[in-house]
Amino acid sequence: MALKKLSKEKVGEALAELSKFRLIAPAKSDDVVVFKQISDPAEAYLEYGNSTVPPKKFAFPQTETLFRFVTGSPDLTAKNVEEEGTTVIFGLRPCDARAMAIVDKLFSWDFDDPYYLKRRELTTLVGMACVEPPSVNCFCTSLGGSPFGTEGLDLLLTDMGDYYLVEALTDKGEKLEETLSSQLEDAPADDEKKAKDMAAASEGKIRRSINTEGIPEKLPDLWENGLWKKVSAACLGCGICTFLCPTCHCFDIQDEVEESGEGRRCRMWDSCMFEEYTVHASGHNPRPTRKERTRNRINHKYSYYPAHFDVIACVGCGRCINLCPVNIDILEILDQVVDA
Amino acid sequence: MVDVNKLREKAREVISREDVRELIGYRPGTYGFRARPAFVMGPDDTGELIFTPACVNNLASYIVLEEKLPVKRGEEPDLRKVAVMVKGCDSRALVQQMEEKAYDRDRILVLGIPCRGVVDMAKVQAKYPDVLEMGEIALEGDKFVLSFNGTKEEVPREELVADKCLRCRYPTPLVYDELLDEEVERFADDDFADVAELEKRAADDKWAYWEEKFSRCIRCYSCRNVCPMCYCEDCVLDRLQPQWMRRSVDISENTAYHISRAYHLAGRCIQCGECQRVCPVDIPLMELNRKFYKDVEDLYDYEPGTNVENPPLLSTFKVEDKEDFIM
Amino acid sequence: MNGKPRIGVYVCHCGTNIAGTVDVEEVVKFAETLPDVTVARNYSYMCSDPGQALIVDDIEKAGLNRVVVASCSPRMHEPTFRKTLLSGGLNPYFLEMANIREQCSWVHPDPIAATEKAKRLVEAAVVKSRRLEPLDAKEVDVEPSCLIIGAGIAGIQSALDIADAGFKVYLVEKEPSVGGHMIQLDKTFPTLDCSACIMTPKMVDVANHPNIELMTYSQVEEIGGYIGNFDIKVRKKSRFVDIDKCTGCGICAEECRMAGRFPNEFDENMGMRGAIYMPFPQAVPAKYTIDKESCLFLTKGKCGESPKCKDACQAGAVNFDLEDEIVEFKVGTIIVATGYDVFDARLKPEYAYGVYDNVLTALEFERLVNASGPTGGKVTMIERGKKKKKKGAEEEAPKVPESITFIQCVGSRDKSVGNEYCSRVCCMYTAKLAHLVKDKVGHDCEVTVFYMDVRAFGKGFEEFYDRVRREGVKYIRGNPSEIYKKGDKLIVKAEDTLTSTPLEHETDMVVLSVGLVPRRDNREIIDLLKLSQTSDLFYMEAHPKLRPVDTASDGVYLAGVCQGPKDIPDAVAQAKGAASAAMIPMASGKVKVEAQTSFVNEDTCRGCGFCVELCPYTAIELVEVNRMGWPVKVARVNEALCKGCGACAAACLSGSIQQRSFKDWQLLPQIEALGVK
Amino acid sequence: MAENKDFEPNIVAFLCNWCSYAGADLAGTSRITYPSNVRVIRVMCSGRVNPLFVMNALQQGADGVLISGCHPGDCHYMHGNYYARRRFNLMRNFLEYLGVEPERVRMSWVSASEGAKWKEVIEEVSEGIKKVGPMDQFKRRQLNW
Repeated sequence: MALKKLSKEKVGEALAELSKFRLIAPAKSDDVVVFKQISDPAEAYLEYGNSTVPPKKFAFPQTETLFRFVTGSPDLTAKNVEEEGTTVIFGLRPCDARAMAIVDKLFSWDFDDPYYLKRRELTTLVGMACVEPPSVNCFCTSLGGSPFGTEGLDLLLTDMGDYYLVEALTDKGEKLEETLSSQLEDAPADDEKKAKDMAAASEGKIRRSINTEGIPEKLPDLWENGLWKKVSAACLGCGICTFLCPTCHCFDIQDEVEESGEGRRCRMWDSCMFEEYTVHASGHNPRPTRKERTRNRINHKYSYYPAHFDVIACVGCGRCINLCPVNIDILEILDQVVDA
Repeated sequence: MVDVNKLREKAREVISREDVRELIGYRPGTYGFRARPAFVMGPDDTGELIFTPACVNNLASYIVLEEKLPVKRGEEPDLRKVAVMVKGCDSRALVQQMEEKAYDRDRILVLGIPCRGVVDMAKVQAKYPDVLEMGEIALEGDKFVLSFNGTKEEVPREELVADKCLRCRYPTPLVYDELLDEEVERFADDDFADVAELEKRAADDKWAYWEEKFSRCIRCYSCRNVCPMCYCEDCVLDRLQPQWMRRSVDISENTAYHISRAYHLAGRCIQCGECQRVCPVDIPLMELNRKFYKDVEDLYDYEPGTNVENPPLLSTFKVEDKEDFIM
Repeated sequence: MNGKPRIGVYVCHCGTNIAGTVDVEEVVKFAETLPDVTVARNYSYMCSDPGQALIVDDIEKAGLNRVVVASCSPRMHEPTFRKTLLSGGLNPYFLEMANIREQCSWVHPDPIAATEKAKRLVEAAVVKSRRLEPLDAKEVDVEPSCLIIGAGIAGIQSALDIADAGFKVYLVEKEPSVGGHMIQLDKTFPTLDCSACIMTPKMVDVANHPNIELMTYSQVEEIGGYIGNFDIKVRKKSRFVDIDKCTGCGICAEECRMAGRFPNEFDENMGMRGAIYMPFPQAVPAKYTIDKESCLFLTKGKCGESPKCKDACQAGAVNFDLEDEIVEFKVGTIIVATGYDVFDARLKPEYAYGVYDNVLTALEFERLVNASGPTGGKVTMIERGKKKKKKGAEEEAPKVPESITFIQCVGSRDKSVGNEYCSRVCCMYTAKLAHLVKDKVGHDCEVTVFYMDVRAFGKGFEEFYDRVRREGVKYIRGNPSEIYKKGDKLIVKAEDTLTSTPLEHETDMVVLSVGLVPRRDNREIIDLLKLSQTSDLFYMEAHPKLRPVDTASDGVYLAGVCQGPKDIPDAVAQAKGAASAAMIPMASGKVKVEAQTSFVNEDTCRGCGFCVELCPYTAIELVEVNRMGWPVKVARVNEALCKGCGACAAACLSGSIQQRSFKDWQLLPQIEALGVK
Repeated sequence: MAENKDFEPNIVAFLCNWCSYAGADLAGTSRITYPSNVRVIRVMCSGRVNPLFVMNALQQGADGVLISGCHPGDCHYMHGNYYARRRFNLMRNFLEYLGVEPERVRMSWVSASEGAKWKEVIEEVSEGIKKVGPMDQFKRRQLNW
């Protein structure tokens, strides 16, 4: 497929074109980069490293109404995701796109989640290759990803200086190229090779790594190992590592009911690091301390998920390392798993 | 400057005592300039302990974060002391915790660290984003000296120091069993100019300001969990009956969360700044806490975490308390 | 709780009081749509018998387990409808009322607005009623005994009344003798009864009454518990004299090496006593006491070869090994009758009290005119700090003052010393003392009174004041600004404000009519009983008009000047009032305690003590409990003490302490229902 | 916020049983009329009112909140109103700092004999809120329902 280019001068125009869809792009809120729906191309902030919060919430909202009801009445009004319309997530990083591909497996596993899958179907992912690894703690390459990875993406942009190199990866991507036909031009012939070199250079700059081989198989044997107590000692039990993880997908379902009887059933992010995550109605908690919870987080990503879906539920984005308030470092934990 | 050898020796002595169960201190982090909490269970664990301006965590939180699993039949609970290293600011958390009867004084053994300021790790990270291998930070005079990758750089103190240290009133711990360094006299004060500035804005403007911040909140509860004063067995904000605040993450519930959190710290927040430090989306939580702090000081001449004997602010009153706002 | 809610809603017309404005039919229709509402009705007068019968009938037939009455204020008919529920076999606390009369139909003349508001109020009541829980109104037994703190005239009167009624009384007095201030006085106004003559029989009575256990030279150290069941701990200070053996003969006092060396407190320090002493001859008990601060043997460990008092005592009562004794007992009620102090005249330096010997307080002057006082009742010029002359040395006859000047309102009605109040007794005791001067010193002695106003409000007061003026006492309206000495004379500088004439009044002696102030050791009792103070710092009564002898703590009553300045008959009247108030629970043997009390979820309480600190009734304490093997402190409510204000619930951060019927869980839905437009 | 002539604020009021609720009852007995937009929750003492109730009321739909108790020194429970005074002073200042106009969070002392004052209080509160307009930016139902 022929590569295209999008001149930086035309980015605004392209975004304006795309805003006929629900357009999600990285934007600054004070100094924090977050993905949000934009209506004005000027809001988009494309010179970013990576967003603090991954764009997963546009497939899997932090709070989502599943249906509405009135107590005592059998009638339900289900949410129609279709109403949200076609969505374009513009400029997400390859790791976050790959994470969506990984999470897709869960939501289409034993039961097809209509809300998630419909939203994914309506969404086109426009990636932005990492010419430089955004963080010193990036380790995507250890998990089979790459700063220029395309898994999960429909279109990949690469910053070539004055313009973005545009590569359509799927039918959806091609369709989007058509939408942007008046902003796109043909790319120079040697850009493909240039991009490959840039990818290799960027991969070479990734400094943190873990050899994951054998970890999924080994973890079950370490259930009672003393390492969990040690690595979790400093844990505060907050939701940073899980809420900011692009592959974490746990949710809770709650009814929010008014005194009038009107209510809605919602699904909302939950975190296995929260104490009440596993509390039973009886008060019993099978994961009573942060030790069990930390162990679960690592096992879920590196053991249970690969057991079911053949892929580790971690993309090496490094957010959990960067933002943990007490410097709990998943790579250090995995090193200890390897050494145990 | 704390002599690291002396520190480790003292730690070894303390953890060897029969009446001490655990010592909480600092050790180097896993990357960059970070330091992190260390949990020393025996004399052999003391070799990694450090104290540097990278030791930003308030370890007082861990005293109340401890998980008390059911004691097995026939066993006794381990009620030996926990030893903890605290800076001046952190020590106020201990004072406030004891004021609130969280534990008795003899349950802790406090190793006080007089402190002239710690770094704002976010500022360090921004300035040296590429440092991966362990770097070290020391405060020498009015400069931070950063050693990494075989080089040394000096950076003026004010460039990297945490904001809270610029208005620190209590550089020397207010409670301790032993001081690990010479006392540091008060070198700064707090005029709450930041709060006063925000107070002056128009109502709409203020709401818009906070709406922007609160809309970013992902309700990870790190601000609550890290707080040395947030240690209820069961936080009311987690409860479903009654449900003060819904789990939905939207501007209404987020705002309710932040009002509740800040109000629950009124007359209790000791200004360690941990909430704001840990917030992944940079919500200026201290601007909320500091509003209460300022009002509490102005209206009731009360400063939390300075005297174990102080009665809890909102459980007391003076007949002459201000009431010009009452109709 | 009590199964799924089945709510009956009853909208009252109250004739046209409600129905004239509120569309009651519409409110009923609306109520029918609310969740869990089983029946909704309207009726002309819900409080009438047929109205109440409607509810009872529905409870039985429709199986209601919650009742909402939308009618008048709950302050009016909540008790009525609670009884209705009870007669229908339902717990009375399953009632919720919506006030659609006082706070709706009577104040909002627009029928549409009033109806709309009535619906909201009904909805709020319905949502709250869904979460109501049954409550028990508990009763506690009352110990038939009373502790009375202070044995002045008020304490004595209360003690005698209660003891005469057949209840046990523990009367605790700090001083070695009962009697208080009244026994220090010479005559009483306006009848000029001899104070000692009317007081001593009562003092003897309390000592001999079979139902009264008198503890003098004793202090209450601890009070725990609540109405009906107070636990009391009293320290009986050692007198170093075995009072069972002491005969009160007084030989010990004569022999004491320190005899006459120490100022006698009873004489306002004007007379002298030894280390072993009886404060005054009519003391009850008539026993001697060794003051351990002044006794040579007790301070230095040595008193000559051996203590002379001990050697002299033929009864063998002096015993230096005696120790303080702690006694513990239970009472059902407590009366506080701790009295007052007189204003410290040094706080008015312009009057030079403490500077010039012949500036006296009225209480000092009271001792001076008293026949049992230091001068044997002779009013003479005084020389302070004069040591007792050696035996045999010739005494110079003291001079008798030719003129005496009284200054009223010293320390009363005076913002500059923080006492805004009138002490109520000074005008009349000044008149009495002025009369006594004329009577004892003679009519030649010139008596002048400086006053702001003369308040002669009581029975016989005005007549007495008039009599005294006719006796030649000169009243000058004006507040003196300064007292200074000129030669032998004192000069009182003032302005006669009736004639606007500045004057310098020459006199031999000045008597300051000092006011009554709260006892300087007031704090001790406040700490023991958590009493409140009014702004004048006297103890606060439960209601200034209707509960003048009660305190906010059930079972604790006030008598006498500790509650505020009053004269003897008023103090006696209040003492009798406090006695009868205390006898009510003792006579009935049981008291009902508040049902809408607070309680603690001990699983979530973190034991911070915020609630303990603020509870005005000391109803909450921290107790150690075992939480899965760990010792933890949690708050616990003594429901007999809790009055159900709920202030603790608002202070609790973890929501662990809640007030029954006003739980967060019950109030938040109300807020929600009212918040909706 | 712009003034809206048609806007009728919705006020949730917390009244202590002994003084303010009785005062409001007296206003009724005396047939003193006042705006109908105030809805009362009766508590035993103003000290029972958790300042977070204010937040909750604003979130649940109220445009303003009033807390009313006994005058200082008159509290049926001795000190409840003093505790309330401290808590509300702080909460009111804090909400103002967040951009909630102080007109919305009011406190008053109304005794059982002050039926006329109750009317004045309600009128003043109501007028004050009218001036600042509705507060929709925090209402739960308007934001996610």
